[in-house]
Order: sequence, then C-alpha cells, then structure tokens
Amino acid sequence: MLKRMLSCILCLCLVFGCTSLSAAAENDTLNILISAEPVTLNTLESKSNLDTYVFYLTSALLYRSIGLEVIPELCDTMTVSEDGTTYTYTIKDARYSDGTPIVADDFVYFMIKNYLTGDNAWMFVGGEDTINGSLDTCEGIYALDDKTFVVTLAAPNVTFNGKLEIYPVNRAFVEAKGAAYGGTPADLQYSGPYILDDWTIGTSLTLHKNPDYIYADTYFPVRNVGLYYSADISSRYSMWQNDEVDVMVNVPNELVELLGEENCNKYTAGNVVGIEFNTTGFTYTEGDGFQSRGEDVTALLKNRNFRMALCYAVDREALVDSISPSETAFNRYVDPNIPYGESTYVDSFPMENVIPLTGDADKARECLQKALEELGYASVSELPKLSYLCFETDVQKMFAVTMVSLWKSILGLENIEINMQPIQSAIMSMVFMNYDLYTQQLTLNPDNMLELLSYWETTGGVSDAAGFQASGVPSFMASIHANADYDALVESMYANFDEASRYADAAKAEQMLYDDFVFFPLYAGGGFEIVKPYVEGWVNPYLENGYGIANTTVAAH
Amino acid sequence: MSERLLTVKDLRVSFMTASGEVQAVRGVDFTLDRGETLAIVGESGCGKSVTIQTVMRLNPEPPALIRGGSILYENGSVKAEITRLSDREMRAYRGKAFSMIFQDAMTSLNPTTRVGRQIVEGILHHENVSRAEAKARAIQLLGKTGLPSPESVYGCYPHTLSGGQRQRAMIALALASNPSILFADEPTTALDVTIQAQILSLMSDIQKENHMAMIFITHNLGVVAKMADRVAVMYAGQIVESGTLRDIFYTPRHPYTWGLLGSIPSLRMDLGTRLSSIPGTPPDLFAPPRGCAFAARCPYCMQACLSEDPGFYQVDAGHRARCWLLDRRCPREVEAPVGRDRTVRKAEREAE
Amino acid sequence: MDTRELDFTPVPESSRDADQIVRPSTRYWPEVWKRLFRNRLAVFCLILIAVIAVLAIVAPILSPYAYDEADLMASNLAPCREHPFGTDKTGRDMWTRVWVGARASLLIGFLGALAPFLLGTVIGATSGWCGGWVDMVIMRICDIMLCIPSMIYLILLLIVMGGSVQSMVLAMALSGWMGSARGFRGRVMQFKNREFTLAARLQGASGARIVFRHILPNILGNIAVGLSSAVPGAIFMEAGMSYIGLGVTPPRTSLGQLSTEGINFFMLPSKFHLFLFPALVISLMIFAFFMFGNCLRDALDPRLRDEEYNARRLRSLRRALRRGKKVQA
Amino acid sequence: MSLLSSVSWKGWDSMLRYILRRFLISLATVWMIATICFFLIRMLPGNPFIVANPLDMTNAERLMDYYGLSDPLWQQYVRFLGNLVHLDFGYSLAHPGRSVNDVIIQYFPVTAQLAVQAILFGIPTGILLGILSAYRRGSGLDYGTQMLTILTTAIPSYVLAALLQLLFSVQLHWFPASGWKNFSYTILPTICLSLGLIAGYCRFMRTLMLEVGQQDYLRTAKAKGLSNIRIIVFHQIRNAILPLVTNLGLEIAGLLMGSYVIEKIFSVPGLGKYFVTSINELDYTMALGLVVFQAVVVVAANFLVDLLYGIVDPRVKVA
Repeated sequence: MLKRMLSCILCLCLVFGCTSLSAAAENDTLNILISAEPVTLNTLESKSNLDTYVFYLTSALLYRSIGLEVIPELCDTMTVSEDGTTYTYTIKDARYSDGTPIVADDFVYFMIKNYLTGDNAWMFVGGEDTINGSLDTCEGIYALDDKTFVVTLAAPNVTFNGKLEIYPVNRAFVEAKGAAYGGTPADLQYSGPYILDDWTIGTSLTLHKNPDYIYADTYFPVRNVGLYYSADISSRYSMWQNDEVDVMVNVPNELVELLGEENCNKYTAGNVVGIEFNTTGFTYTEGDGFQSRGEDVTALLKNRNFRMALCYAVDREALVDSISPSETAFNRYVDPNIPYGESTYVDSFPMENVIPLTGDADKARECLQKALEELGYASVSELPKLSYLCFETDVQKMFAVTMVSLWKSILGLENIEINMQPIQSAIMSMVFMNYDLYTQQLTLNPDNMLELLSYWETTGGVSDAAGFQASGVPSFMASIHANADYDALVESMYANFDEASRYADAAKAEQMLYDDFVFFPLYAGGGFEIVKPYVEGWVNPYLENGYGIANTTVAAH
Repeated sequence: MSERLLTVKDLRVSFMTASGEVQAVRGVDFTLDRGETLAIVGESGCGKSVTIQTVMRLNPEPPALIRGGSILYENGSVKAEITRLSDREMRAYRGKAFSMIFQDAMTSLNPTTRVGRQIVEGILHHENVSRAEAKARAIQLLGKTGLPSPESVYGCYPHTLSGGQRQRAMIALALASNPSILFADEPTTALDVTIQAQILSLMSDIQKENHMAMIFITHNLGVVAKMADRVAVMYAGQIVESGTLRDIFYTPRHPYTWGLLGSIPSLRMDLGTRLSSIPGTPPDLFAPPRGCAFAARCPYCMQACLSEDPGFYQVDAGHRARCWLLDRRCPREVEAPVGRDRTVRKAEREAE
Repeated sequence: MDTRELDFTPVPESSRDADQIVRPSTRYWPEVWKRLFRNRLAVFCLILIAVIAVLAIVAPILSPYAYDEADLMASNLAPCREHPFGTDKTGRDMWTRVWVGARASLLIGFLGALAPFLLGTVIGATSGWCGGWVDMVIMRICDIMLCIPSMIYLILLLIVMGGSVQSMVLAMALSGWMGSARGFRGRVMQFKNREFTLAARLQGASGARIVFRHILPNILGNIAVGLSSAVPGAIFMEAGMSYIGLGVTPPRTSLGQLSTEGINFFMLPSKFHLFLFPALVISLMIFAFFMFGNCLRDALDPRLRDEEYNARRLRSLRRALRRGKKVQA
Repeated sequence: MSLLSSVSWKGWDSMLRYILRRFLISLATVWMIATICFFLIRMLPGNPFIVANPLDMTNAERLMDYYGLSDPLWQQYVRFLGNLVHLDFGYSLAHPGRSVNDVIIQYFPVTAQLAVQAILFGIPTGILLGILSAYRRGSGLDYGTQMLTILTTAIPSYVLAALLQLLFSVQLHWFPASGWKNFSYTILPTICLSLGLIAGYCRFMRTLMLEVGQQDYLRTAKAKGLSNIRIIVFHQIRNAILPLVTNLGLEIAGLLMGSYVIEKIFSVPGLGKYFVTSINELDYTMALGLVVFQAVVVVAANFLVDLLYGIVDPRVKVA
C-alpha cells in the first residue's frame, strides 16, 4: 500500500513536472506586484480606487494626467454651451476587442449606471428622478446619435469639468450577461490597451495587449502584463528577491528599510488622513432616530482648545516617520497634489497660525488647561469618557494606540478609549455618528478640492440632534461642522469659473476650517514603489488612473 | 530405549528493567524424551512460562537476557545449542522443532487475519508447498482438531469463533508443520471445565498420534494428573522437586510440594479436614534470598535454610528435591503430611 | 558430599515473617512522581515553565515602563541596559511587552486547553452515562459541530466580544470540546459495566458521583498527558489568529501577535530583536510543555521507556555475553 | 479482502439499508449546518456594501434592498434554502459578477490538489518514519523523528513558510516564492502543509506500533518461526494502521477545507482563504456557499471513511 502511494506521488511529480517545463518563459512581459486586488471587473459597480488596474482594460472618454492636462482618449471634440450647462461630446471610431463598435450610448449608459450617485445627482437635469426611480435613462444625459452625446447640468458647475473618467459600457452586452457581468474575463468587453487572459482570484491577473485599442501602435509597448497579489509581507520580499516581479507598488513599511529606502521612490497618493471629532453631539440608531451622546461629551468635543491640545501633544513628523514612513506628515485639509500655476496649491496658499508638525508639549498642556477652565473641570481625571473609533488595519491600529498613549503620557488624559472595528462595521458606526473621535480618511480627485471642501458644508443648515430629528436628513449627511460663512463661500465657488479667484476662495475656506479646527490632519497618504533597473519609463498607475505604463518598456535582463 | 529430544542445564534468565535485574529463572535443568509429557507446576510468576519461552527464545531480548546455562536440542541428525543461536537461525526451529499453544487464544490469534490464513502462513514458511496444498493441509488440521465445518472456520475471523473453537484453531495452528516438541502454556485455563476436558483429551490424542514430546505448564494439579508422565515443581525460578507423576503425587519430598498437594481437595479426604494453604508470598526476584527460596514460608524452616541454598538430593532414580530435610546430617525426621502413602497408612491405622 | 558445618536447629514461625522479603507494595501516583522527577528532561521543562511563568507575572510589575507606553524619541532601539529586549517602532519597551505577551499566551494556553476539555468531559460523561437518545442527540450535535469550520465562531465571538483572552478561550472551548467529549464518552462507556462501577452502583452512588469519583481517576493519567500536549496547540491557535488579525486587540498583546509583527524583520539585523525574543520565548514555552507531556506519558507508562532506555546498553551486553565474557548487570 | 466475503457484512441488503440510512443522516447534518451558519453569519455586524468611502451610503442602502437583505430574516432563510435545493449559491455581494458556484468549481480543485499532494507526501512518510522509529527505538533515527516533531510543533507555520521561501526562493532560486501557475508553485506550500502531517502521523504510528507490539498474537507469529520483517509487515503494521483510518477522515476533511495561513502566505487560490476573506468582507452569499460546500465535503469524507473502516477492520460491525 505504501508502494502504491509512493508510485502515485511519482506519477504526480512527472505529470506536473512536464507541465511546468512546457510553461515557457515569455519575454517582453511586465510583472507588477500589487498590494490589493481589484474588487471587481464590473465597470458599472467599480467604485473603489483598488480597481485602478481595471483601467488597463477599458479606455476613457478623456482623462487627466498628473499635470492635470486633459488628454482625450476616445473623445474627438467637446463643446460647452454659452451658459455652461450643456456639454456635447463627439467620439472617435473605436471597437471593443470582440469587434463591437463603441457608440455614444455606451458612455451615456455608464454615466447613468455608475457615475450618477446619490450625492451628485443634483448636478444633472433629471438626475434625482433617475436615482429615486432607479431608471436607466436620464433626462439630462442622452445620445444624439452613434457618435454624439449630450450632458445637461442643472446649473453651471466647475466640478463637473473634473469628472471625466467616463468609460464605454455596452448596454446590450451588460443586459445579456446579467448578474454575471464582469465576473470572469469572458464576461467583459475590452476597449482598453489590454485584454484579461486569466484572473486567479487572490493570486494573479494576466493581461495581453489589445490589438484593437485605439492607440495600440503608439502607446503601451509592453506586450504582456502580469499583476501579482500577495497578502503576506515576507512573501512579497521573497518574490521581489526571486525576480518574480519587476515592479512592486505600495512597498510595505516593513520592507522599505530591508530593500533600502534609497532604492524605493516615494509618492503621495492624494488622500488626507486625520482625526475627526463628533461635534454634532448625537448618535443615530435605525430604530429610535437621533439620541444625544451626553452634554458633557459634546461640550468637551465642541471645545476648540481641547481639540488643539490633542493636536499639539503629538509630534506628527516623528509619529508618521516611525509608524509608516510611506506616508508624509501633513498639516492641511486638501490633496497635496493639486497643481496651481507652476507649483501646487498647497505651496502657493500657506495657512496662518498653524500647529507645527513637530507638536509642542507645553502649548498642549496650556491649551488643555484653558479647555478645563472654560468647561469648569478641576482636573483631567474628571473628564468624561471618549471613544476613539478606528479601523482594524495594522497602520491605523498603530496610530490610534500610539496617540492615545502619547496623550496619556503628555497630557495625562486617561479618558480616551480605543474602539477598534473591522472596516465595514467601523464605517457603519461612523455613519451613525457612534463615535467621539474617528480616524477619517478623505479620498478625493486631485483636480477638485471642492469635493473635499463640500464635505464640511452644513447640510440643511442644521447641526444639532433636534434639528436633524426635525428635518428628515439621513444621519450620514449630518455635518460635524456648522459655519454659515463657510457654507456661503463654498456654494459661491461652484459657479466661479475663474480659477485664480476660486483657488483664493478655497484658501479662505480652508483657513476657516483651520481656525475652527474641525479636523486634526495627520498625514497625506502615500507609498513607496520599487522598480527593477531594466524597467524604463514607469509611472505609478495610481496617479495616472492606470495609464502609468503607457510608455513603459522592459529591457532584456 | 527412549530418545532424548531436549536437555536443559542450569538455565539462568534475567529481565533487565530500569529498576534493576529480575532473575526470573535461576538454574533450571530438565530433560525431555520423545513421546513423553513433562508438566511444570508452580504458582504464577514462578518462572514456568519464562523457562519454556526461553527454550523457544520467544521472550524479547532485551529486556530478557540468558545469563547462562545450555539448552540442547537433538533430533536424529539435528543437534543445536539453542542459547547460542542467533534469531535468524532460531527461526528454522520455531514452529518446526518446537511450537506452542498459548493460554488465551483470543489475544493470541491475529484479530484482523482469517484463521486459515494464519495457519497457512506457518506451513508456507517452513516447507515449500503450493498455497493450495497448504490450504488443504490447514483445513485437514482444523478437521483433526474436531471443529465441525473446517472449511467455514478456515475463512472465519477469530472474534467470530467461540472460546473452545478458538483454542482448537490455536492447536491446529501449533501443529501446522508437525513439531517434535509441543509446549502448552496453560492451554485450558481460559476455558470452562467441560471444554477443558475435551481440549485436554484432544491434545493427548494428538500427542500419541504424532508421537510428540510435550511440555505442559499449569497450576492445576488435576490437569497434571490427567496429562503428565513426569512433573517438575517450580518455585521462585528454580525447580524444587522433579520426578515421575507417581513420585510427586505419592511420595512428595519437598515442603512446597506438600503445600501444593495439601491445597487441593481429594475424595478420600474425610469431612471436616480443612484445605491447607501456604502462608506468605513468594520472594522478590529482584533480590532472591541467599538460602532456600522457600525457607521464609516453610513450616520446617531451619537455620541452614536461611543461610545456605540446598542442592538437589537424589531421592531415587529420576526423583530429586531441593531441601535440607533430605540431608543425611539433618536430625529431624519429618513425615510428609500429604501424599498417597500417608493417606493409605492413615486408613490402615483406622482399620485396626 | 559437602562437609560444611550446618546448623539444623529449627526456626520457629514466630521469629520470621513469611512476607518479610517481599518488596513494599508501591502506590500508583507516588511511583509516577518518582519516575517523573527522576527524569532530568521533565525537571528541566518544569523549571523552564516555572521561570517563564514567574517572569510573565513579575517582570511587567518591576519594569519601569508600561507595556503600552510609547516614546517616539526612543523607537527601534537595539537591546541595551535600560531596554534588555530593545524597543519597537513606537519606542515601547520590548522586555515589558514580551512578558505581558507571555502572560496572555500562558493564560490562553492553560485555559484554552482546559476549557474545551472540561466542557467536553461534562458533555461526554452525560452522553456516555445516559446513553440512549441523549447519547444519540449529543453525538449528532458533535458531528455537526465538527463539520462547521471553527473560523466562524472564532471570528464572530472575536468581533462581538472584542479580541481578549476571555473571548479567545470561549471561542476555543466552543470549537474544541467535541474531541474530548467523544474520547471521554468512549471511556465512560468502557468503564460503565466494569465491576467496580457496578459495585459503586450497588452501594447506591449516583451516576455523576461514580463518573467523577471512580472513572475519572482511572484515566487521570491520559488526561494529564492530553492536557499538557493541548497547551501548545492553544498557544498556536492564538498565534494563528493574531496572524489573521483576530488575536487579542492592541494595545494588549500576546506572544503570537509580537512574533507575527516581528516575522517581517527577521531579515533585518537592525530590528532582528523584534522577532528574536518573542519567537524565542514562545518556542521555549511550546517546547517545555510538549516535552513535559512526553515525559509525563513515559512516567505513566514506564514499559516503553524502559525498553528504549535499556535497548542500547542491553544490545552491547548481549554481544559481550556471546563472546563468553562474564558480565555484571 | 472483498466486501461480500467479509463476515461482518450481513449481505448486501443490510449494507444498502445502512448506506441509505447514513445518507439521510448526512443530508440532515448538512441542512443543520447550513441553517446554523446562515444565522451565525447574519449575526456579523456591518453592511457588506460599504466601501471605504462613507459618501456611498445611498448606494449601499440601494443595494441592500436590491439583494433583498432588508427583508425579514426568515424570508431570506426560506429563499436561501430554496436556492440550496437547486444547488445555486448565487452571486458574491462584495465582488459584483462573481458567482459562488464558479469560485467553488474553479478553486476547489486547487485546494484539493494541495491537500492530496500533502496527504500523499506527508502521511506515508509520517507512517514510514513512525514504523522505523518504533522498530529502531532509542536509535538516532528515533531521536531524529522526535526532534522533527518538536520543531514542527514549536515553530509557527508562518515562520516556517518564511524560512522555506528565503531558503528555496531567495537563496537557491529553486521554486517560486508565491503564486499558482504550475507544479513548481505547489512545492513549497505542499512541504509546509505536510511537515505537520509527517510529524503528527510519525508520533501516532510510533505509539500505535508500540502498543500493538505488546500484543500476544505477535508472539504467536514469532512462535510460528516467521521472519521479523514478515511479522512487522503482516501482523504489526496491519493492526496498527487501522486506528489511523478513522483519523484519516477528519484529517482529509480538514485539509480539504484549506489552510488559511498557508494559502495566504503562498497566495494559493484556495477555498480556505476565500472563506476567511468573505467573512471579513461580510460577503454573506460567498461565505455561506463555501461553508455549505465544505460541510458536504466533510460529511462525505466521514461517510466514506466509515464504510472503508467497516471493510478493512472485520471487528467493526456495520449497521
């Protein structure tokens, strides 16, 4: 019986051995080690920026490069009407890899299905009806003919300019596939530079060049792309050392030192992470609506000095540097990458009376003392308990734990408890305002700070429990910042097409936020990437919406 | 002229354990002729089984260790000093020269192999015959042991047989390649009385038929009386008395033998006489006593018994005993409290 | 015919005790302990466990640093005088953290081994003793539980109760009782109709009493062995959970968590201590419990060990004997 | 030994009846498991459709309704059972377009292949070592295997895996560190999985061999004059292996559930990993589908092993 088993093993070895031999090494292949897999290939459902790599598979109407210049891809012409409400696009001749021609309706379908969401429907004529009735047509978005389509805005809107990553999706194809659309490589139409051969979930995606891609001859010289995914840090290291991949994006902090920081290049991804304070003073529960979180807690959180004390106490530079060197300590409320003239907005419009990134222990104690006096507490021990909500991800855990310990050792605050939850449930608690402090991550379009600034607008002009109870605003629209001037300023910016003055207003608005200190900015998200020397012209795909390898070549090695 | 098959001289066997050396057998000697039956009697743990298992070299070595003595097996041309044989050489003798019937057939038969197969295995190993022949032989053997339908038993698993059937199968297995000496280690203890009788008679029949020699281990003197030609009484790893059945039963000379005999009821015993028992427990073989091993329990103990080990005393031809009482210098005249002669004399006295 | 001077005066019964030469009959457990403590390895393991336990209890109390006290100025220090095990990336003292972690791991190890066993014993005993439909039902449940991946309860409990020692232990108890229940049921069944049980029954002892006063002692040995070998399993389970990210939640820590964090640094000389010390302690712990389990088994059933112990010596002895030398055992 | 001639089977009909009964029980078991898991998984807090951006709340609620997750639980349960009867596990919630059935069909073979390789390599090796170390007690080999056992027990598998990768991928460049393409990718995970098996079965077999070694029937065999090898192979091993068979069922089942840690480290596309991920993502349909499927596998494995045991061990009465 042993003999039989052994012989079985031998056979297996032989069989698989042969297959492994037959798998010959292809040249002209770019292997990328990615840190997170696409959630789905379903272009209509795809929401998170993890799906960056889906952009390899589909081409856009237009898109913006890092420099934010508009690069037309399928778009031939774009005309804007005098009043700035009607956009008319004509598109080039192009086909999907299966031969189906790309028509204007494909873009319309995408806009209605994917682009139109609850929080931007108001921008378009008939947008609200489409969402509420979950229709698949929209009054303001329609195709004139196969080559032309029109988008009508409710009001002139500067932000729409930015939202140009619109992808063609064939209505008929989607309806034919039904729920299976985007499930397997066969359930997708490819208009982009690459076609997906195989997706082994949790392991790898293999792509090959799409000959029908409109710029197939000029761009994307690499013939095959392999995307490898590994959740284990030491495995990633081994893969890199074993030359299984040519590029590693999002090098884990643990490996940066191991691979040598000088060999990695650092980039900022354009999301701002910081601590948000629940100053609304209420919690929302499905059943019995809005409830107060307690007078003393609210009072404490509403107190600016207390909030600033927390910020002063932390040496953000040292903190970020020791916990996650791939991020950059940051002191602003907007994306660091927004360009302005030659330099960036952030550099052109500095904030006044900022709290230094290195923190200041004495100032911190001073602020706390003030806060205590204002609130009439004799000592810190009397302060009410606060719960600090954070995601159960390694980095966030680390930040939360460390800051709480710093507050303890520097300010003597014992009253802040960490409430760690897996992402989904954490966001639920956040949405229902079930927290006092929360590590908020604000992701945004690099070319549109309004999206971020509008986050701080007061919804329906109310910001307290009673007010919300009255106006049936859903809890997650509840604003934690109430400032009429700020609201007015932001509103005005939507119609302001003059970039210079708009940016100046933005700076004013941001200064207001800063003075109210609603948000305690920690760092600007970023990462390291490491590229083998024989890979030429690599640009991080995250920054280029997946077009990073447009000019990348792999030399013989 | 009877033919000598086995000569055991001054056999010494010890068991090595972490807590020390156990001298299980301390200088045993006996002989065995073709066709005769030797019974070895004694309390449990007195070294009976160890002795015969040593003759077959069955007890695992280590921990068992033959510390001395010789076991000479001679059968016509074949002549072998068993103690000097390597395990490999020994194999030729096991099953062929000697084979053994074990006490508990239930545990002694492989539960996951068919009875027949276990018998055939033995046959095939010793003589080169075809499977078919071997099978035929096995079935025939099973038949010989008086099993009702040998063919069906052949295909049975041990656990499906009754105790008696199992023991019969065991016997068949032992006889597989007709051995010249058959050891029987309390073959009937596990069975109930009626079956016992059948099995015993079966064994003696077979013995006569194959003209085998047999060594029969038991603590049941009734069985001894039924089966044995000669008897050896063992105590604490030594033979204390040996002789013919008559010698031991009619004129026992060793106090221990008296004790044994006294402890069995007999029909002639007049009512009211209590069965005697031997007080105390056998000595510890980690450290055997210097003098006579039985001294501590012996009702006739003398100073000498405690200090010196008595040698064998030849009572008469073929009847020997280890006891100082038999020494010419010993002043005391002790009359055997048991044994045929005594009872006869008692009867005569009452007749007067 | 020997001519030695011999004294044939009889010795009266009274002057000698028939049993005098018999070895004093020994009781079971004292024997076991004797054997156990005669075994150097066992003693070593015991000492090791004791030392780790003591350090786990005492070290954090004596240490000047709190296990969760971050000091950004003293991050990533190599082992030095004030930080014997160095510090981690936020400057927390590893010495304190390792021993606090050892505390958690030991607790989880002990309780995580004990809890499923106790639960299992009770259930198994009931099932085995009552028999009939009770038995049937319990065994079915057992089968079903065995088929459900324990990951579900683990994750559920750890999310609902939060990753703490209690929830880990509870989770282990819920997902691990089946094995011991089955085993114990078998034992009870087996002992149920033995003479001594019947005797106890005739004296009118209750089922539970019989099971726990008469049957349990009979299998105490195996239980001890089983437990001591279950401890490493429990400790590992916790380590595995931490690897998945479900272990005890920070700032609380465990050796599993520390070594999981450390594993990424073990290529990096400058941070090797982050991996070395937790991994070392956890491995020592596991080794100690594991070996102690083995020794205990040997102590309970010396036969096998005797053979192993003597096998070598005896082979040579026999060889010598063959060569006809006189050998002293 | 054929099934019929074995005495323990009272003919075919009783056996068929037995099989039928066991089959029904198995079905019941699967149903129970499915039910329990359904409610267990629904007890997990959170909303599967929330992605990291809180502004997507409307979308999330829309989807909750769309997938009927806002209905009362019993309605959902009934629907779930209905689909279960048609063996349709539906589509993943977290990954639009991904069908649970596809995932199972596509990736169960991967888990199975890994398990089979580990079993074929690990268990025989373990048994062999166990036999040898029992046969040569106290020899170097014996201590060697003991050491192996201790090592595999005292080193967490993720540490072991990392060491293997560093040795075979980084240093020697023999096998790829992680991924799943051809046989060479399966080697490291297989080794990692089977080391545990080897150690476990080595110990197990050793003790069994020693226990059987004490049995009388070996003495009988010896008395027949058989050679040691024959005794060991035909009498000792044969009786020692039986208890292993029962153990095998759960072992195989466990392996077929996939090992999360190994699959994560070597990024093997196995069901174990998907299961954990899907629970973390609150992907109800995916998690449920996988649980039910695995339950079926386990139940089936146990069922088969029971039958097998009835065949190989004559003492066990079936039915």
